[in-house]
Amino acid sequence: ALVIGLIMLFGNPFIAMQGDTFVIMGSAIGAGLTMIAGIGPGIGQGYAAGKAAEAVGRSPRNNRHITMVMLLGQAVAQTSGILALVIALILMYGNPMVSMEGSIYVLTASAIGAGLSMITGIGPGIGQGYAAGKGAEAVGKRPKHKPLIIRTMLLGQAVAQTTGIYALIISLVLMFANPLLALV
Amino acid sequence: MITGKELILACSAIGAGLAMIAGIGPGIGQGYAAGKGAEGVGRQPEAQGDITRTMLLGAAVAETTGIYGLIIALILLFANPLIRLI
Amino acid sequence: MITGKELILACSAIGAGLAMIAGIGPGIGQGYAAGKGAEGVGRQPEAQGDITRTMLLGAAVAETTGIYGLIIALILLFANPLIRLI
Amino acid sequence: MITGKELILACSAIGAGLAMIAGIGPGIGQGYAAGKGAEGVGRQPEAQGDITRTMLLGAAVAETTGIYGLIIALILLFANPLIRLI
Amino acid sequence: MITGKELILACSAIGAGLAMIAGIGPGIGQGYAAGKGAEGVGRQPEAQGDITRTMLLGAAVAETTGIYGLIIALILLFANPLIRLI
Amino acid sequence: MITGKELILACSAIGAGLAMIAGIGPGIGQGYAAGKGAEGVGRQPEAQGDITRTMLLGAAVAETTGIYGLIIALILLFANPLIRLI
Amino acid sequence: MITGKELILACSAIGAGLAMIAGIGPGIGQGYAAGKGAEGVGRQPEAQGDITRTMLLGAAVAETTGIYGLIIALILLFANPLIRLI
Amino acid sequence: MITGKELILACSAIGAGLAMIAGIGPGIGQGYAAGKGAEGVGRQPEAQGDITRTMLLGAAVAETTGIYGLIIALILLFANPLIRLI
Amino acid sequence: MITGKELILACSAIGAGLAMIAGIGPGIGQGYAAGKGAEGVGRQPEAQGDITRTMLLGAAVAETTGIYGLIIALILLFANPLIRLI
Amino acid sequence: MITGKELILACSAIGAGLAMIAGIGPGIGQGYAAGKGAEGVGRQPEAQGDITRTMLLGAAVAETTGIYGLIIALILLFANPLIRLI
Ligand code: NA
Ligand code: NA
Ligand code: NA
Ligand code: NA
Ligand code: NA
Ligand code: NA
Ligand code: NA
Ligand code: NA
Ligand code: NA
Ligand code: NA
Repeated sequence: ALVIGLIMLFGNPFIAMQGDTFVIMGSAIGAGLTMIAGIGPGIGQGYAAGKAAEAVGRSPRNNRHITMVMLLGQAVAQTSGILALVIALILMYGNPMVSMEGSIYVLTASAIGAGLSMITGIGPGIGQGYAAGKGAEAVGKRPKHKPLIIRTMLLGQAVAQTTGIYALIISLVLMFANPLLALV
Repeated sequence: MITGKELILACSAIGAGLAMIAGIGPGIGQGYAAGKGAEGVGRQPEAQGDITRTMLLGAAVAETTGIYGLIIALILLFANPLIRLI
Repeated sequence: MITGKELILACSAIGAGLAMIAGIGPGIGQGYAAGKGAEGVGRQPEAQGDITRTMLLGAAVAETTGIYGLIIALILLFANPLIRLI
Repeated sequence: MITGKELILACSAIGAGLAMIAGIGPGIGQGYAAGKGAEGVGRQPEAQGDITRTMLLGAAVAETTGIYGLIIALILLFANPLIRLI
Repeated sequence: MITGKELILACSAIGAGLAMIAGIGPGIGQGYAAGKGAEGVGRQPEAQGDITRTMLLGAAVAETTGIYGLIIALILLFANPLIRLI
Repeated sequence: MITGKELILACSAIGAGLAMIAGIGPGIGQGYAAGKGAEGVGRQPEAQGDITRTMLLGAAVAETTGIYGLIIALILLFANPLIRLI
Repeated sequence: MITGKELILACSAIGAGLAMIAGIGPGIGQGYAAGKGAEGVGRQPEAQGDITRTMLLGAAVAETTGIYGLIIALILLFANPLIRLI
Repeated sequence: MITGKELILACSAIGAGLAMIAGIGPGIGQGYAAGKGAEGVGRQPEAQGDITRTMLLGAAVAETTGIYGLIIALILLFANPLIRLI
Repeated sequence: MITGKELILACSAIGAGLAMIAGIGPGIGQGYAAGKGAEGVGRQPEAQGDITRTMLLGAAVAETTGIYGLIIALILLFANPLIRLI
Repeated sequence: MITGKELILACSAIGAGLAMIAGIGPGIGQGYAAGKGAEGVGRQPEAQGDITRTMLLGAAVAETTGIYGLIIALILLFANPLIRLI
């Protein structure tokens, strides 16, 4: 149905225009799609906030340590949201595809694909936020092990980041080094 | 005849709607924080100030991606940079 | 014949529907807060005021992205800026 | 031949369906509150009134985004402002 | 040839299907309440009446957005207001 | 040539598929209830009857939105009211 | 040239795929029940029979919406009622 | 020129992909069971046999809807009944 | 001009992408098992062997639907049975 | 005019984007493992080595479906087998 829609849209004789227009259309949808990644950091950082609030209630004297770990973990969890925002801004303000030579259809679909790919950011956002919450909780319970807890949290968060990076790479390839264009 | 500019604006309306879906995240996350905050205040009423402050600070951080989505939607609607590219 | 303006308005209807999906988040999150609030009130009835206040404060924060989605939908439906750009 | 007005109305049907998806949120959240309420009542039967009241208050707050979705759907179906803009 | 009326009806079928997706929410939420209810009854068999009542009251509240979705779907299928606007 | 009636029937097939997605909810929710029921029966074997009854009662409530989705799908497939409106 | 019948059959293939997505629910829910069952059996090996029975009873209930989805998909593929309506 | 048969086959490819999405469910659910199994074995190593058996029995039940999705996908790809209906 | 074969191949590319989405499930589930495994090993280091074995056994079971999705995608890309049916 | 080859390549770009969405799973799951690891290390610092090793082993297993998605996307982009079939 999606493909039929694309054909009807792009192949419609009543719509006559130059090629760039299609690419820009795809970019508008792609920019919207990337932002969906924001679900992840939102859930994850909220979890961290809840766990930190709980931990502060249990050991108010560790307030500073807990808050510091929460913010550090949340900052890591933010990355996929920031990456999504950057891709959206590139699609809108620094679109490399508009002036590119090549099939407008491939370029248009690549703009949408670049947006779809970034949705992956939901995962690292939720997962890293969970780690941030557990880190804040653990530091509240045993502040003297703070360095160890933070190291484990950051190590685990780094592992959780990878699929988000994969998605970013695919998105950047689609926008800046599209191998499909050479195949037409 | 539909012009290209009009087609871009039509897709911008869909893109703006998609961007708002990001709001699911902060909604869930901040609600979790609210629940944990309420639980904590019930258990340690004397720490209410600290709990609420931590909850709100964490929730503020959790809001950002929802704001990003809103900004992208507003740009698509009110300051659409794409139609300048035609 | 479909004009470009009409296509923009048609896509605005879809964009408005998509924007409302953000409401999933506050619904889940505030429900979680409600559950934790009810649990807390059962355990510490004497802290009911503090618990309810914290729950409602946190729920208000969790509502915002749902409101953002509503605002974008209302703009698309009632004050569509896109059709002024044609 | 399909007119622009008819296209807008067709997309409004889809937009109305999309807007209802927001209802996932309150459904999950309020069900969580129901579960926590039932748990609490089992543990502290003497606090049943307080628990139920807090549960219902929180559930009412959690309902709002579902209502927003319903309102946008009803507007699209019964008071469509878009077709007045053609 | 496809007329506009037929396009609206076709999109109404899709809109009705989309509206039903809201049912995910009450399904998850009420199932959670069922689990908590069963757990509570096992722990405090003497409070079975109170637990079941609270569970069912909360589940009734959680059902609403699923009903909203059903109503919008039924309107689209049996009392479609859009085709009267052509 | 595709007629409007045929387009409505084609979209009804998609709408029926979409409506079934509601089944995710009861599946998750009732599975949660099943897990809590099994846990409870292990802990309080003497309350097995009460636990199972509450679990099944709650699961029956959680089934409804899945049934709504099934009914809408069956209507779209076997008693399609839309094609009578052409 | 594509006939209407062929379009209906094509959309039925997509509808059948969509209907299967309901299977996410029982998969998650029954897996939860499996985990709780394994946990319970580890804690109360003497109640293994009761735990397994309750787990399987609950899992059977949780399967239904997945079966509904399967049935709708099979109807769309093997006993398509829509093409008889053309 | 695209024939109807080719359109059905094209949509069958998409339908097969959609049907596989059901696999999200068993993946999450069985992973939960795996986690609970590992936890239980750590706590009661002497009950390892019973725990593993219950985990695998429950996981087998949770697999079914993933298999349903696979079967529908394989039917669409290798024994497509729709093209016989043209 | 687009031929039917080309349309099938284009839709196969989308179908292959959709089938991979199943991988969300094993990713979440196995990660849960990893977390429970790490927790268990910290608590009962002497049971590390049993815990790891149970975790990996359960994770292998949870992998299957992700593999199904991969297989369907590979079939669509490298051994497409649909284009032989034209 | 769009050529068939262009359509295949265009849909491959979308398919590559869809395949990456699988990465949501490992991201959530490994993050859960990271959290449990941090928790465990805080509780039993002396078991740090064992906890971290188990966490990383489990996380490696959880990564696979994300890698599958990446491989399919890379094949669609850099070694597209579909265009050789035209
Ligand atoms: Na990773
Ligand atoms: Na944030
Ligand atoms: Na908010
Ligand atoms: Na609300
Ligand atoms: Na409700
Ligand atoms: Na229900
Ligand atoms: Na069921
Ligand atoms: Na099953
Ligand atoms: Na499996
Ligand atoms: Na894996």
